[in-house]
Amino acid sequence: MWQFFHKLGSPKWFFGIATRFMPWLLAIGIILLLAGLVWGLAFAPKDYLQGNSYRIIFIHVPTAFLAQSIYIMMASAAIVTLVWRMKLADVFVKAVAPVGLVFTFLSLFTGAVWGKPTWGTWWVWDARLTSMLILLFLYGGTIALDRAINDEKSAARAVAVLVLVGVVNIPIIKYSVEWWNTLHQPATFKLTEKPSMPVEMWVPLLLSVLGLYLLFGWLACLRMKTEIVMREQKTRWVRELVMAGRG
Amino acid sequence: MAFDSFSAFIAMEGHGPYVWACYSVFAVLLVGLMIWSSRHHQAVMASCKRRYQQQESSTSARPKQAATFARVEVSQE
Amino acid sequence: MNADRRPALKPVSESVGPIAAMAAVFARDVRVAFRQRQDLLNPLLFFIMVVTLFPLGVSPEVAFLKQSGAGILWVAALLSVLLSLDHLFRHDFDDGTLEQLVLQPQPLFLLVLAKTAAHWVLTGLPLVLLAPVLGVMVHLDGNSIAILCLTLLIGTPVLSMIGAIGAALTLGLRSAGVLLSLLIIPLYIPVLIFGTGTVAAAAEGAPVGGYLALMGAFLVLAVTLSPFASAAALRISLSNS
Amino acid sequence: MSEPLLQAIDLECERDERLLFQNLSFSILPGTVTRVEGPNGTGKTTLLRILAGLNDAWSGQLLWCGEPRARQRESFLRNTLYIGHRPGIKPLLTPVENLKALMAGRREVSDEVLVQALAGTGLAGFENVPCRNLSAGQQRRVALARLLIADEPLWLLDEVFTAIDADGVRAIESLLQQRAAEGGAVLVTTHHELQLPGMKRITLGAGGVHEC
Repeated sequence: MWQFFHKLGSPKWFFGIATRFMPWLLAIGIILLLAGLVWGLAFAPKDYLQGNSYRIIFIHVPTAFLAQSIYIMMASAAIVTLVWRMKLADVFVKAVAPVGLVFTFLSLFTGAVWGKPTWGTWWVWDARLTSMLILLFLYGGTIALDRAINDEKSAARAVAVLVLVGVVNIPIIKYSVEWWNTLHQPATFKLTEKPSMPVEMWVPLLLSVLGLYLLFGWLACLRMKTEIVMREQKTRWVRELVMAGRG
Repeated sequence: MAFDSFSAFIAMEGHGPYVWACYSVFAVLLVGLMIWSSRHHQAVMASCKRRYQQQESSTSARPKQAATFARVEVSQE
Repeated sequence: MNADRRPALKPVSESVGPIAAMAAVFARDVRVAFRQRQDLLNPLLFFIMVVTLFPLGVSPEVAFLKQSGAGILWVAALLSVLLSLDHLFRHDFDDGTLEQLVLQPQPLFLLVLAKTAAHWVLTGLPLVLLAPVLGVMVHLDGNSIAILCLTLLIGTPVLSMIGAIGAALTLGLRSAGVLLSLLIIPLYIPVLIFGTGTVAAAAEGAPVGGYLALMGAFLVLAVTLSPFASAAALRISLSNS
Repeated sequence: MSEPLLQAIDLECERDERLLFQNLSFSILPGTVTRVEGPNGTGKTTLLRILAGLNDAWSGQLLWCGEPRARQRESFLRNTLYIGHRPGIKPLLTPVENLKALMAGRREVSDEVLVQALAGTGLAGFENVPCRNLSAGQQRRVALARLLIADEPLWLLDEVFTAIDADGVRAIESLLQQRAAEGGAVLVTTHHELQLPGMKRITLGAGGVHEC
C-alpha cells in the first residue's frame, strides 16, 4: 500500500502512465460527449414546459457538475500536499484550476443564456447561479494567489491552504445563498429541477457528463505533464525524455 | 429525430439562437482550452530541448569573475 | 570552566504558559495601536464615508434607506474590516517581530488567535459601537438597530478571523491588498447574507433567535478552525521570504 | 559531555530554481563559536533561517540533541535564540517594552534586569524612549540586549554586527567568546573578520556559485 502510494507520488511514473492513457481518454471522451450532445440536441423529445431551450441542459449540467467536482478534487489533493508533501498533488492543483475556472464560466454562461427564454431576462439572482458565481470567484482567487507567489513550492502550499479554506466554506455558502434566495424570491421555478426526467433525456445527459469527465481527465494529464516538465527540468529522466522527443 | 426538418432543427421553435449560442461557446472554449494546453505543452518541451542543447554546446562553464567595482567608462558626447 | 554556569537545556514545562504568551501578544498589539491612534481612526472614517455615499449616490428617500440601511451598513463594515486587514501582519513582518512570534515555544495558532482578537478589538468593535449612530442616519427603527448591532457584534469577529487567513497568505506579496480582497470576499458572503437577512427578518416581525444562533455557530467555527489555517499560511509566507 | 546540540545531515536547499547548497553536514557542539562564511548570495541567511526553523524549503535531516527536530519542536524553540537581520524591534515601543514582548513567550524577566541589560549595551537612559527615535545602531543594540540575559544554549545570529560601531563589535566579540567558554553554542554570519581563537567555520559556495 505504501509502496503504491509512493509510486503514485513519483512524477516519472505518472508521466509514463499518463502518456499511455491519454489517447484513450481523448478518444472515448470525444465519442461519448458527441453522442450525448447529438442525441440531446436532435433526438431527445422536447420539454413540455420549456420547449427546446431546455436542450442547453446537456452542457449546463455537465459543466456545472465538473466545476464543482474539480474543486472537491483540488481540495483532496490539497490535503495530500499539506500532509504528505506529495509532488504530484500540488502539480494537480495548479494544472487543474484554470480548467475548473473555464467550466465554471461555461456553466454560468449557459445558465444565463438559458434564463433569457425561460425567465425573460439574462440574469436572475437564482440560488444555483449565484453559488456558481461565487465558485468562479473562488477559482479566480486560487489562480491569482498562485500567480502572485514566485516560489513554486510556497505557491503550491499557499494555494492548498486557500483551497481547503474554500472547500470548508462551500457548503456554508451554498446553504446561505439558498436561504437568502427564499428570503428575497419566494418560489421561482428552478432551471434543472424536474419532477421526473424521461429516459430519453437523462441518458444523453449521463453520456455527456461522462464524456466531459474523460476529456477533463485528458486535459488534467496533459497540463500536469507540462507542469512536471517545467519543474523537473534538471532531472535526468526529463532530460532524456525531452531529447528523445517523447511525451 | 425530434424535428421535422433541418431548418426546424436550426430554428428550434425560436429558441435556436439561445441553444446554438450556448453550444458554440461551449465548443469554442473546450476545444480552445484543449488546443491551447497541447500547444503550451509542445512549446515547453521545445524550450527545454533548446536549453539542454545550449548547455551541451557550452559545456565548460565560464569562470566566475571577481567583483572589482571598477567604474564603467561612458563616453560623454 | 565553571560548570555551574554552563547553559543547560531548559525544559519547555518551565517556560511561560500559552495563556500568558497570548496575553502578551494581545497587549503588545493594543499598545502599538494606541501609540498610532490615526491608524485606529482610519477604518472608522472609511466606514462613515462609505455609508454616506449611498444616500448621495443612490437615493436619500426615507423608504429606500429604511429598506437598504442594514445592508449598506453591513457592506460598509465589511469593506472597512477588509481595508484594515492588510496591516494585521504586515508591520510585524517588516520589522521582524513576526519571525520572533513564530519562533516562540508556544502553539502558533494560539498566538495568531490572540493577534486576531486584538485586531477585532481595535477595528471590529469600534465599528459595532459606531453602527447605532449611522443606523439612525439611515432611518432604521430602534429594534432594527439593536438587531443590526447584535449581528455586527457576532459577525465582525468572523470577518477578522477569516481575513487573517487571507492576510497571512498574501504576506510579502506585491499588490497584496487587492489580492487579499479577491481571496477573502467570497468567503465573507455567508456572514453578510445572514447579517443583513437577520435584520430583514426582524423588520418583518419574524423571530430571529435561530438566525443569531446560526451566526454564533459561524463564529465558533471561525474561532476554532481559522487560527490553524492562518498559522499554516504564516509559516508558508515566512518560509518564502 | 560534547553531544552536539544541533546536527545537520545532507542538508540541501534550492531557492528560485537555484541550488544554494547540497550535501551539507555539520554538528554544532556546546562551547563553540561557528561562523558561516561565503560571498553574497550563497545562502548564509537562508541556512540560518533553516536552522532556526523559519524556512521549510530544505531536504535532508536536522537533529536536535540527537533526535529529529520536527518531533520536539517546542523544546528546540525554547532553547534556541535567533536574531535575524530584521531584529524584531517595534519602532513605536520603548526598548524595555520591546524586550519584554520578545521574551514574553519564553520566560518572565523583571524590568530591572531588562534595564540592566540595556545599560550593558550602552543604552542607559534610553529605556523609555520610543525606538523610532533611536539610531539604526541603537535599535540593533536593543535587540542584542537579549544576548545579555539569554538562557538559551544555542544562539543563531544573522549579521549581528550590522550598524554597530567598532567598540561595540569588540565588546560583542568578547561576549560571544565568553559565552562559548561557558559552554553555549553560537552560530554567526558576518562579514567582519572575527578574532576568536578556536572558531569553527562553515563555508558556503566554495568554488563559486553552485551550478547545476
